[in-house]
Amino acid sequence: MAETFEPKITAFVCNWCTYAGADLTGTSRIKYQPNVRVLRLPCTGRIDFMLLAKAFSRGSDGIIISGCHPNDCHYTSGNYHARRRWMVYRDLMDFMGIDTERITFSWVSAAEGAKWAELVNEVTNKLRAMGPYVEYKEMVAAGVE
Amino acid sequence: MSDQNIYLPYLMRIAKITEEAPNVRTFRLEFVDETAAQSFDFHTGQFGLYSAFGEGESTFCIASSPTRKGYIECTFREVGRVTGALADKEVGDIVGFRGPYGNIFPIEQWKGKNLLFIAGGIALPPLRSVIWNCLDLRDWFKDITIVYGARTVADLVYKHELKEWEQRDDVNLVCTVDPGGETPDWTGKVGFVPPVVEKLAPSPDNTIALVCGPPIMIKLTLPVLAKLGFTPESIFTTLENRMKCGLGKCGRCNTGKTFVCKDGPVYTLDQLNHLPAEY
Amino acid sequence: MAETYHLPQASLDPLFSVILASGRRILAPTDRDGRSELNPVTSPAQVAKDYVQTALSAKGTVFPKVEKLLSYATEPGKVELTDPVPNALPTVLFGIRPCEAAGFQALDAVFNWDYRDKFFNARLEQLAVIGVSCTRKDDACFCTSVGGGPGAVKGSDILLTPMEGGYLAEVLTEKGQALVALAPDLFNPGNGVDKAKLVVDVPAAFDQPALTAKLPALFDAGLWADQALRCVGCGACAFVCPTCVCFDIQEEADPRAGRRLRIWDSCGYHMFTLHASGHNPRDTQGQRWRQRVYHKFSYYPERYGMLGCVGCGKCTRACPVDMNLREHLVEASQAQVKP
Amino acid sequence: MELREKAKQLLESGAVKAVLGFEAGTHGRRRPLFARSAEAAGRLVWDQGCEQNLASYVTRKEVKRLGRMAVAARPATLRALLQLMAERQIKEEDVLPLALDDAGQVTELASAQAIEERLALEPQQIPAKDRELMDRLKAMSRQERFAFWQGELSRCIKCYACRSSCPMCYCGHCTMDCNRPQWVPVPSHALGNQEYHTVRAMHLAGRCVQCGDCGRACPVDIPIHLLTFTAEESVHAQFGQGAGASAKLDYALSTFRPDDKESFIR
Repeated sequence: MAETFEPKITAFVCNWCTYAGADLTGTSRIKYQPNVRVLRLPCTGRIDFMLLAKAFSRGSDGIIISGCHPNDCHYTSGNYHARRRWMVYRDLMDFMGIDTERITFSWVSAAEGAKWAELVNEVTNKLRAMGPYVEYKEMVAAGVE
Repeated sequence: MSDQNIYLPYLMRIAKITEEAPNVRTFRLEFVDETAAQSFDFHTGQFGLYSAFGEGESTFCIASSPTRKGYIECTFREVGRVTGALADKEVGDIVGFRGPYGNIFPIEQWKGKNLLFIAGGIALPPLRSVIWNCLDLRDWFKDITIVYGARTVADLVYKHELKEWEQRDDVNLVCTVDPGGETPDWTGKVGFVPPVVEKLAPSPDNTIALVCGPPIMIKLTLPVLAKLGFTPESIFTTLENRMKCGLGKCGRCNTGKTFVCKDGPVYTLDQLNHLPAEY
Repeated sequence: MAETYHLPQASLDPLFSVILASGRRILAPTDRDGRSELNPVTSPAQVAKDYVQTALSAKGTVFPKVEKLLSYATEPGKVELTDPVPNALPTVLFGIRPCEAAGFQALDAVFNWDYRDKFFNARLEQLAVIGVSCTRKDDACFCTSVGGGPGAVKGSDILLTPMEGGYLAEVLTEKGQALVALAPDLFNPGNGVDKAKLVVDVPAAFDQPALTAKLPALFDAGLWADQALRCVGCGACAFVCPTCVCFDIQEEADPRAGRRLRIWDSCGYHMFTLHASGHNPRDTQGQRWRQRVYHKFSYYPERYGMLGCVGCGKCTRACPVDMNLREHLVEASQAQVKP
Repeated sequence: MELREKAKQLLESGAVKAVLGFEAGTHGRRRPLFARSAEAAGRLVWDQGCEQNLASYVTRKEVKRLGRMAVAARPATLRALLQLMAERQIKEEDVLPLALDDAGQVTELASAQAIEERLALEPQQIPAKDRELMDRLKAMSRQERFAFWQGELSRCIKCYACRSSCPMCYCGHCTMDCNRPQWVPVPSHALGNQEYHTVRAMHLAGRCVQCGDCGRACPVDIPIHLLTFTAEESVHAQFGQGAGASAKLDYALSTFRPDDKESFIR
């Protein structure tokens, strides 16, 4: 039997909406694919772009970033600030040739347990089709004599 | 002939951890490898690079005396990446050690002399190695005087040993804390180290002075010793410039034509007077 | 041991072929997008035609910018160390300039005084240098002021000096002889040419022994801080320098495994000497610039009996603010020592 | 008035302690000159070769010690000075920018407002050569772009000439120097270089005055300025503000508008 590739996905989620939403997915007994490792942070505003770089360099094939919908931030405006940062970050990453298709941004509220499951499934299927992020892994190993 | 990898550390097991002062710990380290333990030897004044695997290496003196076999000790304050990681270690954990490196205190040449130790704060550890070395060879020397100061009573390191030295009648220990650093039950002196030394007025005759402390303490103590009549050749100190290799190669500790890691860390004041003040 | 031959231009192609066939790689200056840099080549046609110097020095062949010193695996209560074998490829460096070739001896002095550095030695052992004398120079060059010259042989195993129809080839070491032995027929008997007439003239800019003698007295002179005012404190000069050897050791690890890497470092950085206490022995850029000059021109001679500078001028060319080493040394040479 | 004459006047009157401009250097290059006497002011030159953004010096401690300083300024230098004022790194009265026109005539710009007005006359443009390369890169496939940057960055030796030359890289303790934790690898291996240049470009987004000095400083000619240019253009295109436009500019990434438009968040 040929081994199918299973992507490793790191999800950075905010404590107040998406983490609670993902919790609801579980308590609602909605099943979704097990490829995602969830890291909880206080707010999307805290998700520094360096965390994403670290996730890729430690072997993630894809990344999910998710937090409260606009206007719903527990800290009023953390997600608005985050949104600006991601708008610039994506442009820069694209210019540097980083595969932004592997980075998914979304708003998942504490009530959207089903959306979380749907999001993870969709991202997992997409990354499974894309295959491992070989370029990045090769880069991580390069340049040491 | 193939060369050895000079950057490979010994593996050491932490045998004992002593909390000395806020954020200051002493590790007792034993060699994991028995043959290394047998062949290892050092002299007082030498130092090593201690590694916390995962974070890197940091330079401290060997704070124990070479007369105490089977282990080495180091005392460090938690200030950065490596010392922070070391501080998280527990008894039984493995750390790395490279050394011994550097020159030594020439205690054999001091036979028959009086010794005056002057230390401030976290700078007692390098002198502690010499002190125990000399106390274990007590009949080599005449009077032994130790002046030790810290900012506060809590910041004094080796509190148990200070007590031991205080109780010995062959050691004259003078402890002092900076004004405001005393506790209600403090029986030692209150005041900065330089004036305490000045008041104590140790005789320079046939005496070797060993000074180690923060730069400001050294800077203010040296004139006091000069006034008391100590010659630059009779005053010793130990430097600790930033180092990465300890082997005279990485270039960080370069001060004038010397490498602190090779030509130091022990210098006489006379030698320092001929070096640029880049330490 | 020098033996002199004539190497016809047409012999270069077969010489490259036999060197490659012997399992050695050839690194030579290439000209890509107007940048002169060392790259692996397979034929003389790929070698840059018209260069004074490459931007980076060849020191990376023996002292790479990132090099593994050790690795380890950890689990609770246990550490397993691995001593890496340096990946030292048999290499011929073709076409570097005599100044740069001389630089290897300055590196050797540091890496092998007292403790011997196995990583450096393994790489140096595998390296043979075919230098090419200079027929061009620029404003940054000052090899003749520091004991070298456009046709100096020190550090090369074979030195080629361009001449009519090919090269004057001086075979200087056993490594050089081993290369000749790969294809002795390519080398014709020498014909007594005057090398001095073939190379460019680089007049001496200052009296180095006099400068070295004077530096201790100039230590507290204001000129170092004045010169360094425009220095931005980057490490470009040190990193392109063929003799700058200062390094850092960095650790990279995850919870289960890690490695220690040796990387280039520079005395020009503020962090280079910064103590954990916050005290910095060389706190200003002037002090750090002075350290760079003194290390090369005062401490090196005292310690190793040689200069830590070969006069290649790479630092000057690399400097974003034109800190011209030669000019600054001339200024120091002319400075009055205060009694 | 011409630069030398103006500098002499300012120094002799005591209005400034130093005039920061350019002098002739090696190989026809121009290099910074800190003219502290009327005599030294005689060495000042001004021409197309005077490209460096001298604003990078005004935050350096050794330079600050010289006292109030006049700075010979190109438009990018003026933008950098305004941005430094906006970021509260210098005060209006710390420096006296001397704007020079093509004919070498000096205008003193004694206030932030004067700088802003002068800049309004100078349209900000990315040099044609850089624009051409940026367009060429954008036309490539993503994989080609990745290969391009990996090839370029493989030459990086992390000498930090880019950081040291940048007028906006004034941080006393740069992220790159922080090691608890060590986020960015220090070695200049492929990952270390990739992350360093990502961090630098991101930290300059909304702050880069597009002088291009980082790229000019690079000893191995990596067009590193295109990264900060791109981040800056992204800010400008999406949030409508450019670094160095005013001494009262809010940092684009520490503010927001509820209606910021994006198309990628689900």
